Amino acid sequence: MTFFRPGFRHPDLPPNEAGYELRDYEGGISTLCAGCGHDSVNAAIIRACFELAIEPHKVVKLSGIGCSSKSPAYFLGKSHGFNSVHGRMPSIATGANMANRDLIYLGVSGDGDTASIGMGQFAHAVRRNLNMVYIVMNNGCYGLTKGQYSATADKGSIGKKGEPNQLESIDLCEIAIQLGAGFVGRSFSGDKQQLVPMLKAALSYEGMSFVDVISPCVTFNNTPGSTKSYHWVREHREATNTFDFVPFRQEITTEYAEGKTEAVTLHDESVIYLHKGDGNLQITDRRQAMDALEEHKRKGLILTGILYVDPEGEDTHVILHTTKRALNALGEKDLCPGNDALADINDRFR
Amino acid sequence: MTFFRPGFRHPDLPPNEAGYELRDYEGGISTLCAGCGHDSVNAAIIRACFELAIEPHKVVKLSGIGCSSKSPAYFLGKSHGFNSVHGRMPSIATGANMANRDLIYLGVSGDGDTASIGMGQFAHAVRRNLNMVYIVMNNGCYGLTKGQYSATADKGSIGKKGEPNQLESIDLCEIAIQLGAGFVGRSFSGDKQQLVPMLKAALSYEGMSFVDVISPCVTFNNTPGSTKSYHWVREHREATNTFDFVPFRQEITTEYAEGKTEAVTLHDESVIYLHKGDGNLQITDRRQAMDALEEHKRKGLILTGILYVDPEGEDTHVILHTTKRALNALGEKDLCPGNDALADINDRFR
Amino acid sequence: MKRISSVNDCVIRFANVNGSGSASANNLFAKAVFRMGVPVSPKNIFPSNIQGLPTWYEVRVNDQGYIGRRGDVDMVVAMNGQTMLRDYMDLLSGGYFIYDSSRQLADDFNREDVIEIGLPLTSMCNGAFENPRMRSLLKNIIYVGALAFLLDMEFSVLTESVEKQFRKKTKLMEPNLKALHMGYEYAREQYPDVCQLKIERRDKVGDAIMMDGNTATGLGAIYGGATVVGWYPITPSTSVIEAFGKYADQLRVEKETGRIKAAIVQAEDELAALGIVIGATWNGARAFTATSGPGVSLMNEFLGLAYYAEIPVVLVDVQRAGPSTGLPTRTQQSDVLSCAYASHGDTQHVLLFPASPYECFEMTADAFDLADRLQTPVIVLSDLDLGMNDHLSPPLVWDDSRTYDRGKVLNEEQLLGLQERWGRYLDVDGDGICYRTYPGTSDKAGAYFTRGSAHDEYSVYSEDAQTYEKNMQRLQRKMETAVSMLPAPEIFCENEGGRIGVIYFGTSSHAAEECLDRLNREGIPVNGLRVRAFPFHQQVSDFIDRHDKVLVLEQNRDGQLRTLLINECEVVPQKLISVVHYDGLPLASRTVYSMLADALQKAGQHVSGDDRNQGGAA
Amino acid sequence: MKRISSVNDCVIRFANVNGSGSASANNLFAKAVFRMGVPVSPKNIFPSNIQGLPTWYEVRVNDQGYIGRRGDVDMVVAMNGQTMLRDYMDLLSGGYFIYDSSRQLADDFNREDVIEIGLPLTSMCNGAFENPRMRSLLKNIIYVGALAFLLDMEFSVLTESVEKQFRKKTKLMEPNLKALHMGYEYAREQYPDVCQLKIERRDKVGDAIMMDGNTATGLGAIYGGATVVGWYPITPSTSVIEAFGKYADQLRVEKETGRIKAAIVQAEDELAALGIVIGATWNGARAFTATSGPGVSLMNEFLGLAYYAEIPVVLVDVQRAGPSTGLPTRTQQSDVLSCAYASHGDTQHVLLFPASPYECFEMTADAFDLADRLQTPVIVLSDLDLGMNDHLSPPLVWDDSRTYDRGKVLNEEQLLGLQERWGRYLDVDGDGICYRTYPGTSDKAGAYFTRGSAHDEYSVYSEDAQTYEKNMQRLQRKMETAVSMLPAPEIFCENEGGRIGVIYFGTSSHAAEECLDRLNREGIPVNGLRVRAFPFHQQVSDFIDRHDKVLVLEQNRDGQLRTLLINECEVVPQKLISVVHYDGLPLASRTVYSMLADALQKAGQHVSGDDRNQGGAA
Ligand SMILES: Cc1ncc(C[n+]2csc(CCOP(=O)(O)OP(=O)(O)O)c2C)c(N)n1
Ligand SMILES: Cc1ncc(C[n+]2csc(CCOP(=O)(O)OP(=O)(O)O)c2C)c(N)n1
Ligand code: SF4
Ligand code: SF4
Ligand SMILES: [Mg+2]
Ligand SMILES: [Mg+2]
Repeated sequence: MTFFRPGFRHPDLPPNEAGYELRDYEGGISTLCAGCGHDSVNAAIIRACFELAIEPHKVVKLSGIGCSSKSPAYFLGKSHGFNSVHGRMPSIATGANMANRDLIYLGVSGDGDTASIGMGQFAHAVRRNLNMVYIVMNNGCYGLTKGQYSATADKGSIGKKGEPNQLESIDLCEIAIQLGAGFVGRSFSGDKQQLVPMLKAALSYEGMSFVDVISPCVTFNNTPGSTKSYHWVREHREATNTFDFVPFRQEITTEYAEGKTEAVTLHDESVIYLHKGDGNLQITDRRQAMDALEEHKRKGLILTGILYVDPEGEDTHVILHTTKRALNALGEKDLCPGNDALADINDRFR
Repeated sequence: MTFFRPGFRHPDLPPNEAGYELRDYEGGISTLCAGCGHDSVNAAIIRACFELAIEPHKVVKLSGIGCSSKSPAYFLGKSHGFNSVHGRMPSIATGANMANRDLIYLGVSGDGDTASIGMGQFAHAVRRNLNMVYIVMNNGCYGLTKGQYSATADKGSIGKKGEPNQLESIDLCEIAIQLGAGFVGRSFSGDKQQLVPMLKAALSYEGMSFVDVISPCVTFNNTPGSTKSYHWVREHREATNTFDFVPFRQEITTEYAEGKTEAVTLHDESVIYLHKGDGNLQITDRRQAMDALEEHKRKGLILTGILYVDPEGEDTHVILHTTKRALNALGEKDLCPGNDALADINDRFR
Repeated sequence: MKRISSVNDCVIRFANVNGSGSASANNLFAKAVFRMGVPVSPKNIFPSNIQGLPTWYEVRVNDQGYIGRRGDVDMVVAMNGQTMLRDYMDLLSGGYFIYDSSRQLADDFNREDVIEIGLPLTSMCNGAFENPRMRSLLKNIIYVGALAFLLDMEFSVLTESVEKQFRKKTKLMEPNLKALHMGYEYAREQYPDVCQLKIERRDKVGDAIMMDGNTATGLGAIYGGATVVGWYPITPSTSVIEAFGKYADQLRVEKETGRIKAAIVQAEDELAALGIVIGATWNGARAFTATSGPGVSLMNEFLGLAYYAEIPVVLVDVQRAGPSTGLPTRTQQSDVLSCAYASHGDTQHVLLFPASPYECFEMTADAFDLADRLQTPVIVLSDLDLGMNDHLSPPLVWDDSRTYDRGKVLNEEQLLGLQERWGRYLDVDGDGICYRTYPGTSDKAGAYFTRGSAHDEYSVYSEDAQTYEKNMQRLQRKMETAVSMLPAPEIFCENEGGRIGVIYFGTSSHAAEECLDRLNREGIPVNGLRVRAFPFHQQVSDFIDRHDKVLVLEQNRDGQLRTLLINECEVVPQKLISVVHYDGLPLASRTVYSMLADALQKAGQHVSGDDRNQGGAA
Repeated sequence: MKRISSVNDCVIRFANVNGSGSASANNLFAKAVFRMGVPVSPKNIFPSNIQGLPTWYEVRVNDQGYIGRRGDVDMVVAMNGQTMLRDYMDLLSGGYFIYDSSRQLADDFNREDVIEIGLPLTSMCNGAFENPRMRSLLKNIIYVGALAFLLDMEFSVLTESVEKQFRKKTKLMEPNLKALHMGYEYAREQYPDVCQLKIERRDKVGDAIMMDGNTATGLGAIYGGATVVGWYPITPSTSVIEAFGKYADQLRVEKETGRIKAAIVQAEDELAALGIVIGATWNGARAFTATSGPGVSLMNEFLGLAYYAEIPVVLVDVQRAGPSTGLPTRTQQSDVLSCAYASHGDTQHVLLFPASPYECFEMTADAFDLADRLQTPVIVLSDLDLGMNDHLSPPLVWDDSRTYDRGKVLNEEQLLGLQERWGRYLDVDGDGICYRTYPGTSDKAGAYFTRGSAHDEYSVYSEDAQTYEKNMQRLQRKMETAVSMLPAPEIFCENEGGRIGVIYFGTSSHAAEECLDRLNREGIPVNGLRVRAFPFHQQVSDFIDRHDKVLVLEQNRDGQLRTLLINECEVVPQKLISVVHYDGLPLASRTVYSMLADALQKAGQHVSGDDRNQGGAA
């Protein structure tokens, strides 16, 4: 149990633009193991929501089952949350989003929850480009059921039981890019510098924002032979880019040198400024993104950063051509055609 | 109902090396619509098995639910078959294969059966590189339930009901390559010249051989606006390569010019000879394969041919380190440790 | 030979090949009978494939309004070579055999007691029409024309029907009219005075409509205010969603933008379909899904979640013959048990049993109120026969003063006005139903964390034994509350001193009630009750109590409704006699009569009537 | 103050924080009691998380061999600050409260009727050991040492246990021994003659073993010849597969190659897990899966397929508290109904109810024969209490002359020798069970096409109504055949003239039988029957018939076994009185006694005994 909340808590931080304090974004006391990566991700979520000045009750938290899926209980205590069943968060999120397009949907899942039992739902929520943030807290194992390898465990990685994993791993970012997610990023629970702005960008994107956060399981998969341990990830990650995220309301204060920085403007006029390193990955190009992921994997490296953004992507509501009003706000007047219309219909069946 | 069997039936074809005639590989009379692409694929399967001189009862046919999944009833009447439930063929195939590694497992599925309800099972059978041939008869729609778009329907493609499909399509070959299938190919039901040798190579490969066959649904999705119609596919396909498949028992008779032909030797010593065109795709390279698929898609073309082969791939049994003997052939002697061993175990619990 | 002779009382079976366009021609015929004011009931008995296999369409014409299947055939229109001999053999003695005489009948067609009526359909078509596809379609129209003559129908009703149908496709109207005439003329010339079956205009259908149950269900969802649909195609439920979609496109369009006030999501499978519904209703929309048996099996886990986390769900199960894939295009009532107790652990679900399109509409619309009020899944148990066949039904009605009852939902103002701390699972009213809030309601109050794991009254995770138990008891209480909200059973007939009752539901009702009429007419006092919902109303127990024996008629092997009755009404099992029929065909009154007679005999009630249908009396 | 005083009859509860290594120390204690020849029964009551939440370990010591939970506590070892006060309050009057006196007790620990025994564990550990992780682990060992003194146990049994445990990790042995001694010495110095609970050597366990049910189940699968496993992790079933895997690594290794004669596939979910089993058994291997409630819900569709296509399945359901995610680490018997009738359509499944590790082993091994013989799913219904807690059990035995009964399978020779055409679903023996073949058998005969859709006797697709119905009737016949193959119920006691009976199954048996003993001792003649399988044996009906009233004791809310009994044995519901307990904790004899007493009173049987447990008599 982590009574201690990792990182950056500033007791005298001023309230954000919406008038909320940091603690308005906090949740219940975590019952995860002390040092669990998931708690750091939770802290980053709290921070990102605070900094974006999202009204806390305008967020809907959703999850499946697993240690990671418990997380939503530990952040945003003023938001409604739904801890559903194993692997089925995406469909719940789809329904919720269809019902009310005006809220922000934040799904948290685990690698077991998403890459195994939830593979189908994950793939199809991505394919529909559902407007949500989908975070996988990826520890390469099933924490809550005591450490079995998950489908994202790398081949040869060695967990607590000592037997190396024999199966190929699934790269959820690659799959997400391939299946049409509008925004795809990868980060590390131990890197709040990267994670917080990435989550802010993800929260601002309209469509499926998929974020795979490597989040070590200290109890079952933080061993020297594990490629999802703190140590390993720290040593083997490489950022595709560094970036600044500027929410639309905010004034742009930094000057960016021509040519060295690329701006990607999202639907809501927020901007991601990418500072190009030697990677030179064009993040609006699916093929480059997938190729870069494969390339790094071959070198034994973990590519992190924002991997792909489609600033033009259409979300499910656009695809389905649904009304812009929240469906759950419509009443009889809007929904019920009345008895006269029914009489007409009856006539057609005579 | 197709009483007529498409293509190449030679009444006086001599028996194959194993002594079987072509009709030993045939099945029941098809109840699919006249002209359905699936029937051509069935004919190609019959032909491939005949030409490879596989003993028909050494093949196990498996399927899910759909018009495509009915197909196994129409070929290989001397083989055991299992028409299971919707989307679950891969797990049945996994169990069957685990029970007896000595038979050949030939799974037939549809695009609905695989890319929607079966997505999870498909992904994981592929990831385990299960030793089987997995054929998707891909018509971009749900034939048996009367033509709804499936997840492989291309965005903008127009089926019988006239409304264009709004969602991005899933490219099963790309997913298969990404998830670790050892052999991946794409073909067209209307092209037996390509399909028959591709199936022969797939049948000879040890590991997951995934073959996506575009197989038009004449009743619901053969419209002018459909990208899975006979007409469209004929006009828009491009072969990555042409190839010869030489089963291991067969003498090599052709001389191949140095540099222009590449040989890929499979586990059983069969060889695929690839004749390079301008594509120059290295079929043992995942990245090239995925990139070529994306490239063609962008151009509005359908890339066909053998897309990827990993001649080294390890199948599930190798990964699990199971005995080389068929598990279903083991009896008490092999399986039951006897009462003395049990007495020892009891002792450990005192 | 005695020819079958009747007025407005016959069964005509059409034997065709599927994919040949026959169903719409046959429906044209049935519709014409209906338009002549005569009760009629068509049953489409089709195969699980798309093209080329045998399919039958059975039309019962019955003046007295008995619209169940009858079970035997007076006339067959035998258009399918594969089944022709069997169709011939199945005819009642004195019946009429209509066939395509372009080819001669084989020698085994040698019954003496059958009237053979040959129509050279192929030759006629080939002579009259060019387009090969049209030729095969119009063959069907020709025989409809011939029937009109043979049965002495008002020909104008048919021509008007065709005109109506092709109003917008005038190119097709002309050949269809021509084909109708050809058939009529040919029969008039060749077969005057041959057929003694007649259909005469009556005024027996009143303002009834002829609609399939699935259309009515889809409309019920429109009127009930459903906005989110998660679904996955499966016969025989697909047309529920198609109907919803069609009417949403007509009636739910936002004028200014052309956008739709509904989101219909074709899910990747049934698990996701129900997940979408749960997510949507939890978030304050009305949502539903429709499926059939295999889908229900896949939805088990989510149904348990919805029960335990108390989330409204409307699920339409259009039953087909199980188990497993079973007979996908045949009807059954065999998901009763699996729906009532779906999912592991202690669960129970509300079931509604519509018996007509009218009730499909009404119960579906009501299901949304019920689900919202009870905060639990409500399953509408329809079936293939009801869902996919046209039924004579009272017209659909909507009370325009009706408002949606969203149950116990608190808004921000109400939350802030509360005297006590709000608890999502706090039973303040003692009826087992608690107050919920929608996401986004307020940043000051009302947020809670929904879960399928155990929770206390404030929806906080809890492993406390008493907390768990108390919550489970409340859920039980909620089901008791449910009873009072559910539609009461319908007593069909109750004789003073009748010792024996019959209980039935859904599509078993037509045959049951026809047989009850007959039994009572024959002086055998048998009473009937139609169950309309589960958990059962007190009246159901009372009915059972009042009788010495009760026959339970249903369309499944294991007597599933009977199991529910025994278990939930605490009835002595021996008192309930199972009368089951489960071969996948719509229940036929002829069969039911003989099954009931047998059962009555066993129950000690002498039955004299013979088990054959006589002149439409049964 | 009266101190509780007893010999070999007490309940000691350990209250810890999970993830702190306490369970193995507590188990060391329980094992030591067992090794002193005294019956003992530990219950681990743990939370659904990995680290940091309250966990309890309750050890009942009972000379008379009553190994169910008792339900109240004589001594508590209170190591968890979060629950300490509650643990203190829950003690019986005259009980003993052991705590870490490194910190002082707060003021509210003010009971006059409790003996407080402080052990300065933290200080002692800090003084004696360096390594911080070791310190916290060894705290647990110190209190075990202290208990040894307080309870007057043979200290050598403990030291030997530690030596045995750390045989291969000698580095750890020494500090553990040291800690044991420290505890023992401290108690001897500070608390001589304080505790009047004693544990003395006896010879009451014979050759029994102490094993958890899941290990026994895993071994049953090894001995039963399972070679293919499809599974997905879920508490509390995971350890079944872990046990199978562990013993496969030991006992199923191919000497020459080091390869394993088994394939254990961790599936992507429960649907796939069962699919793997079905594929494997269809292909002639023995295969099984283990899961818990949520898994069973997900397996519904496949269970229907296996029933209808007649494919052997062995499914172990280690039940936990439902519905939905429920209480994942608490026990219940609430999947009875959902397993018995799993899936849509008319289905029924064979259930086995083990009540001890011995039976877990035996019934699992037998399940493979049964599934092969019946060609249908066989579900072993264990539960968390049985599966994950150590139980005193007769040693496992295997008859080396036993061969696997693979049921009706034809090989090539047999096929070719047949006089008549072979049909996969042809009931030649009249018992509803047909002959099957494995894939690859022959190129001349025996191939067939398996399907979940309707089929004729030759496994050809058929939509014929009679064919369908006949097949469904045969499946019903098969279930009747099953009864004779299933384990008969066990009569626990039967008094001449006893009017009242109690029926129970699985882990309800311990408490039930303890209470039956007590009632009978008190002169109240109550009879007991333990059900071991479904569909029920005739003896079950007979037992019910013989009694005026029968109480059905089970661990679920809705009386699910009772439902099955009423429905399948056609019993008058009023005759069966539901006695249910479902709070997730293992059934306690104290609770059961008072529930039974209440029920007996209602059933018209006067009970004089008070409902509190007295000196271990109950
Ligand atoms: C249907 C179902 N199957 C299995 C389980 C058991 N289960 C709980 S959590 C979990 C895996 C969690 O792994 P992951 O999603 O990676 O989360 P982590 O605990 O590693 O954060 C499993 C298998 C379940 N609750 N429900
Ligand atoms: C669980 C379940 N859901 C739905 C169905 C209905 N169903 C039958 S076939 C099919 C789709 C088939 O599409 P596809 O796999 O593409 O095969 P095709 O008919 O196009 O060859 C569906 C949804 C079913 N049989 N089972
Ligand atoms: S078990 Fe692993 S994933 Fe779960 S809380 Fe502990 S460290 Fe985190
Ligand atoms: S409906 Fe389409 S897929 Fe099915 S058999 Fe006909 S043509 Fe083939
Ligand atoms: Mg994980
Ligand atoms: Mg398809």
